[in-house]
Amino acid sequence: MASTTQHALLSPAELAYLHASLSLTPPIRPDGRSATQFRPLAAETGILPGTNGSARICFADGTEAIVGVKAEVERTRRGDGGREDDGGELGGGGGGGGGLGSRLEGDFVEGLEGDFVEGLEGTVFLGAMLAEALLASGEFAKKLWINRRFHWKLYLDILLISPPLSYPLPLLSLTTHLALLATRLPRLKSEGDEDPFFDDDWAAAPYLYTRTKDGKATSRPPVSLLVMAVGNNIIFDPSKEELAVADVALAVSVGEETTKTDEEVDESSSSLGRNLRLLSVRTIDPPSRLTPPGVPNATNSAYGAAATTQKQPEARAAESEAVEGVWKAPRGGAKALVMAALVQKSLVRGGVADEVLDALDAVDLVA
Amino acid sequence: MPREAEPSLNEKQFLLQAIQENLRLDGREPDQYRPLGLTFGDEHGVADVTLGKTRVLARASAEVTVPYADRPLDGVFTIATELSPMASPAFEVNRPTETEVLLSRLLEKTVRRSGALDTESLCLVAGQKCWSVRVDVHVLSHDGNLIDASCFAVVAALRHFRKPDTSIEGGVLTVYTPAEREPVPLGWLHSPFCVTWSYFGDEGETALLDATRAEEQVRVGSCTISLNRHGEICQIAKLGGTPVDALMLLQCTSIALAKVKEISSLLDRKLDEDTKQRNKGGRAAELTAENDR
Amino acid sequence: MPLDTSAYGLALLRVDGRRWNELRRMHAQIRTQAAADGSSYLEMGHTKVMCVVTGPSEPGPRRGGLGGTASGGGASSAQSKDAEVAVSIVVAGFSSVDRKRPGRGDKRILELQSTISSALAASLHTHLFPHSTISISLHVLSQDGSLLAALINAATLACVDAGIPMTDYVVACTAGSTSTYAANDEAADPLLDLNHQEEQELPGLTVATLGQTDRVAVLVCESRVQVSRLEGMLAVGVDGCKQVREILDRVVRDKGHRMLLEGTVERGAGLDDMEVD
Amino acid sequence: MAATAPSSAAIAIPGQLLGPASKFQPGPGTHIHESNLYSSLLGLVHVTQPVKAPGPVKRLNKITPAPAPAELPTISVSRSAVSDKRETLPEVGNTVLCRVIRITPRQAVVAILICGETVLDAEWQGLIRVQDVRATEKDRVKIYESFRPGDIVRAEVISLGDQANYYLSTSRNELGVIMATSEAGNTMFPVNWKEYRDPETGFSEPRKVAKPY
Amino acid sequence: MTDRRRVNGPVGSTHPPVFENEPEQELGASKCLRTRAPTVTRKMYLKTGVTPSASGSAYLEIETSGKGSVSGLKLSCTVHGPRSLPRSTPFSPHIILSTHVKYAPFATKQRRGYLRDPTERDLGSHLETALRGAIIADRWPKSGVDIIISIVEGDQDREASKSQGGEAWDMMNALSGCITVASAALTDAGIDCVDTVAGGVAALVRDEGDDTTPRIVIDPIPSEHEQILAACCVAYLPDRDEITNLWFKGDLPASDMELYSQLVEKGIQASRNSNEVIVSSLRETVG
Repeated sequence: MASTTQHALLSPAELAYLHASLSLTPPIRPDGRSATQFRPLAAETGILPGTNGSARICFADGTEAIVGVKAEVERTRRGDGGREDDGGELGGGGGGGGGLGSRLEGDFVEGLEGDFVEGLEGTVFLGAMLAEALLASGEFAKKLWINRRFHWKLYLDILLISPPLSYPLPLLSLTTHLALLATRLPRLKSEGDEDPFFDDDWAAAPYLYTRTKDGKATSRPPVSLLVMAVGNNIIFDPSKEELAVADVALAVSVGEETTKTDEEVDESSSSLGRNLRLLSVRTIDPPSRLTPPGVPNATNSAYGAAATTQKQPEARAAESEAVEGVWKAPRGGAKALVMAALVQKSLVRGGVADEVLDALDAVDLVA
Repeated sequence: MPREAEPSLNEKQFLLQAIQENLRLDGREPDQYRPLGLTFGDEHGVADVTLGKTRVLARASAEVTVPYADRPLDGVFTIATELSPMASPAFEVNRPTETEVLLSRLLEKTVRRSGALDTESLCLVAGQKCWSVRVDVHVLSHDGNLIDASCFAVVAALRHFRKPDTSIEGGVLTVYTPAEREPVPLGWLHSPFCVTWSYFGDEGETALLDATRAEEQVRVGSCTISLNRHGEICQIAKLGGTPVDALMLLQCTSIALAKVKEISSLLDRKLDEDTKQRNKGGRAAELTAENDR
Repeated sequence: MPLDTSAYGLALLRVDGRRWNELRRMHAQIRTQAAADGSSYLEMGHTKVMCVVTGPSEPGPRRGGLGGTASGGGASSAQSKDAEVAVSIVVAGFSSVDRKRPGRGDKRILELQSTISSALAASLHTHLFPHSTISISLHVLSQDGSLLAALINAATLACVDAGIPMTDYVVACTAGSTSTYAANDEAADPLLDLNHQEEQELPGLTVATLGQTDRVAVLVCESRVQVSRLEGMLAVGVDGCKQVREILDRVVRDKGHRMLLEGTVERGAGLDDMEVD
Repeated sequence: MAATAPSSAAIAIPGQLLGPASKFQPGPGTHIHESNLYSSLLGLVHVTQPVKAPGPVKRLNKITPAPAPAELPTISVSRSAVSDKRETLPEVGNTVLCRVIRITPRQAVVAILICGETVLDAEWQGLIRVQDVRATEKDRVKIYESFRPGDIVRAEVISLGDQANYYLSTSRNELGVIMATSEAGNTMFPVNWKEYRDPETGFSEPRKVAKPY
Repeated sequence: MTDRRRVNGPVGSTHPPVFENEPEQELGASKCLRTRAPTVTRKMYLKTGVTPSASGSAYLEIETSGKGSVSGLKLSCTVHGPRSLPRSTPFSPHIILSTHVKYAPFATKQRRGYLRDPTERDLGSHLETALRGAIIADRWPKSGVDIIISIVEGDQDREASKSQGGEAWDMMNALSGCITVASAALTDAGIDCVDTVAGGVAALVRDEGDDTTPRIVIDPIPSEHEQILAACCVAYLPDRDEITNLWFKGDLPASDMELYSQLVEKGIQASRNSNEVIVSSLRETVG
């Protein structure tokens, strides 16, 4: 599991302190951010001319990822039951609606504790999460359609360059987003269902996500946000330490409503904020469940409490009620209302999702 | 993971001191090989090479398969190396050690990529049928310089090997048994051999040929040069280690060329002897058979 | 696609318009990543690699899978009196023209890892860090020939950035010869810094030297070539390494100078300073 | 669902409310959530009344902790009715029976076979370090004079130990080797606190002998 | 990576047979429409203790709906442990949960390989999240428990073509079943849980025909509906009223959060239904 591979090494006392300070209103985060603030990031696109699209994002805490997109033409399998008019397939998942050819390089062995299989499990989870959001609306697959016999097959290779200092989902999602925005496919010159051939002129290649004349994207790929709840607070983009005391953590994928015409873009984005769509929600197993519990003074023999000798073989470490200020790993899940609040908060107009998309808009798109 | 036993500090010191004084434990000259022995098996394509206490067995075999889709006109040629715990406790089955990876890469580069075997001659029906030649290298005993011994064994095995004769008539491929038609040798272009230098001293100023296991454990670097007797370099691999002066490397190369010529003629001689022996045996057997009748 | 060597004979210009002894554009950066102990980014022409160094640190749990680390040093690190140099190389699927599915346990990659580990271990002062590991993680973003050379240079830069003491830079470049092994013409010119196309068509080798010296740490030749051609190629390669060292040194000094100006480090304090003066 | 005072033989399933934490003490198979006791296992509910005033009926040979401030009945859920399979883990304070697997000068490695009354399904590994073999003259203890591979040892768990081993101790009279085989292969009998004797050959071998009950 | 330990079938993909529709089914009837009320789940059968050699086990079968060509879900789950961890694992104060979900090679229309594919791994990690919230991990220090689920038969309409990406939605049903069956098996193994967790699925569907307003149904079968707009799978602890795993997928406008809340609410309802089955099945075993 992704979360178990990156324990934050914190003592029960540190966990209790962190939990308490994050539960305050307003929460006090270790890095001084506000609850809804993202980490500052540096981003660039089009760094690799050898790819169809590429992007690199570097968060201020030093985590860094590079995404490269490669497209290949593939023959559409016929007789698959009416796939012809359904358009392109993303990646080569066998059969159904198109699996994703997205591969996550879970390199950085030193960051992924435990054996390799564990690391793999985590990357599968992350990869599936990113793919799910992309494919949620059928729009994306349609973009890859060439003609009735051929479609584009898109490979997204995600390279996590830095050790995973924090849960890598937001980083990977944002980088993927930018890389896809910068992706261009060669212009089709052939017509109809003949074998496709393409324009050699790269400058003429249209973007996968179409743009207006002034270079603004009219539609955009989704982004996945990481949200967590501590006490009564909802905190965005938690760091690894913050995640270690989370009561519940969700990955929320948000897409933007496709805007139809150029005029509409300006109007809607300026006045009303974006028309967001909820594409997927996944629960992230909070690593807090695997943290070591603290021992209250009352039962700590080092502080004068008599150690209880237990004769019964089955008497487990005595069940005790929560003591204020003593860390106890959370059990059970989260209330449905809390979950709903997390999703609601990520989607609210002019909220975090808007801010993130605005910030990404500001990135100069070069391909 | 089992480890190879390290030489003790005293042993190390002794060995290095001796090398510095231009002495080797077995009394060889710096550029002298240990006695190189080669015997062929009863079957064609089995070569058993001994180099001092190092012993390597290589066996070539061939079968008909489908060629790779991207190379329809070429046959398949693979070299499989296996370092079993028999050779050294540091080797484990199914887990390639660094030594094994480097050895198999070197053999690959020396024999396969240099085009020693004419893979096009292995093609039977373009895109459909071809010979797959495979050499299995088994290290039976490891006392240093595996690379040179293995390479020699591979080349010897391949040159000794005979594959069944075939013919194509009207699109029908026939593979003849040895009784029907005499098996034929492989299409062979040139014979590359590896020569491995080991370097000693802080600046790698002492170079020795054919290091024993003990010498290998205390060396600071090595360089394997693959050449054929026509003076063509097939591959050079000095994969890290203490830097060595460029001029010295050039010197090493020219000595290596001389060594390769020696090894090459040794192989030719051995092959000749073997052929004669077989012919004699073959004739004699036929004669006795006739006499019986 | 046979390379048009006749064109070279006429104008003495190579396919990409360079002279025989010209390096491609080389661009490098150090300290590219805040989170790492040392990091670098290096471009040699269109070959682009990134390197992140972690350590020297306590050795992590051994990974079960093969090919993760290559133990370093000509001398075996079993006694762990020296730091282990663990190198891992990730070749991005999008790095070459046709997308390749990156396979783990590829022997070529394992060989590269082992080579880089062993080359650096000889230059780094690993005896200062017993029982520890220096992990070097290399990412290949784009390939256009001279991959091993680029990887070695990037790893050296990142180690400098990480402040690991070393004897000198380990610098590498490739050298080739203008005609194939079959043509036995003595007039063949040596070439410096091969790109992908030249690497495919012409004999060539990768040389890594220790700084400005003539001492060769790595010499890898993977193509058939006349033995007489070796000397010329080696000479050009060693000379190229000297040029590369100049470039890398410039990068380090510039960065150090900038850090001094920005006040990130104080003059006379810290390892970076030594390289600045 | 459940009443505040569940009848003794009621079936509990995980998550079932058993009663308020103010009225009961949590026993095995229960957990506390928001000041209430809930079951955490499938099984039968047992309510054990506290032992009334464990006064000076018998002389205490050991300092025991003061009982919980207000003696409450203990509520527990036992799985014995559901299946015979009972997974238990060795715990600090448990007496266990184990077999010595191998010895080194510093420690004896044992496999824990029985924990309390339960035969364990899974194999847990324990370690008796040289300083935990006996209570006195710890520095004179030699492992090979205390244990041999194959011996059956009664020991007490003193720590959950490291990743692989539980730490065990035999530093009480009633702990130590309870069954031993001689070098000749015969079962031996204890003769004193540090010797076992082979009935056939008559040779004695040194052991850390457990005092028979 | 090829599997070298087994004798594999011929290389290359095999295609499942696609039969032509029978003439009378050609129109309309080829789609089997949902006959259950939107709030009714399919019947299920659950039994614990089916594998004697395991510490705990359970078997779950979900009724096939209507037509014979739609196979129901059949799952079997075994729990092994708590048992000691391999020596290389670092000290853990908790029980270490590992979940494996594997489709039998013949479980789905497309034959599955022996090695776990990404879908199965993904299911495994969802399941792990769902169960990790339910168990009391600190009761079993230094130990591990393996939960192995094999999906003996997947929930798939043999006749439906690969239209509408049914497989992606099938995963939700499979996950819900996995959670339910694993919960029962865990309880059977005697591993402390805060509650019996159970899975439930609800979907926002658009049906064929005149009625075009989407409606929410629980326990959906993808082939019974024209289009699934969104679906969510919930792992729910009924006594604590808490969710341990929530997986939502689809396309909903952000302005309509009400719809999302309803969907989750219905998912919880479905999960309550499954939970009742667990509870009654468990009670039977004690009696």
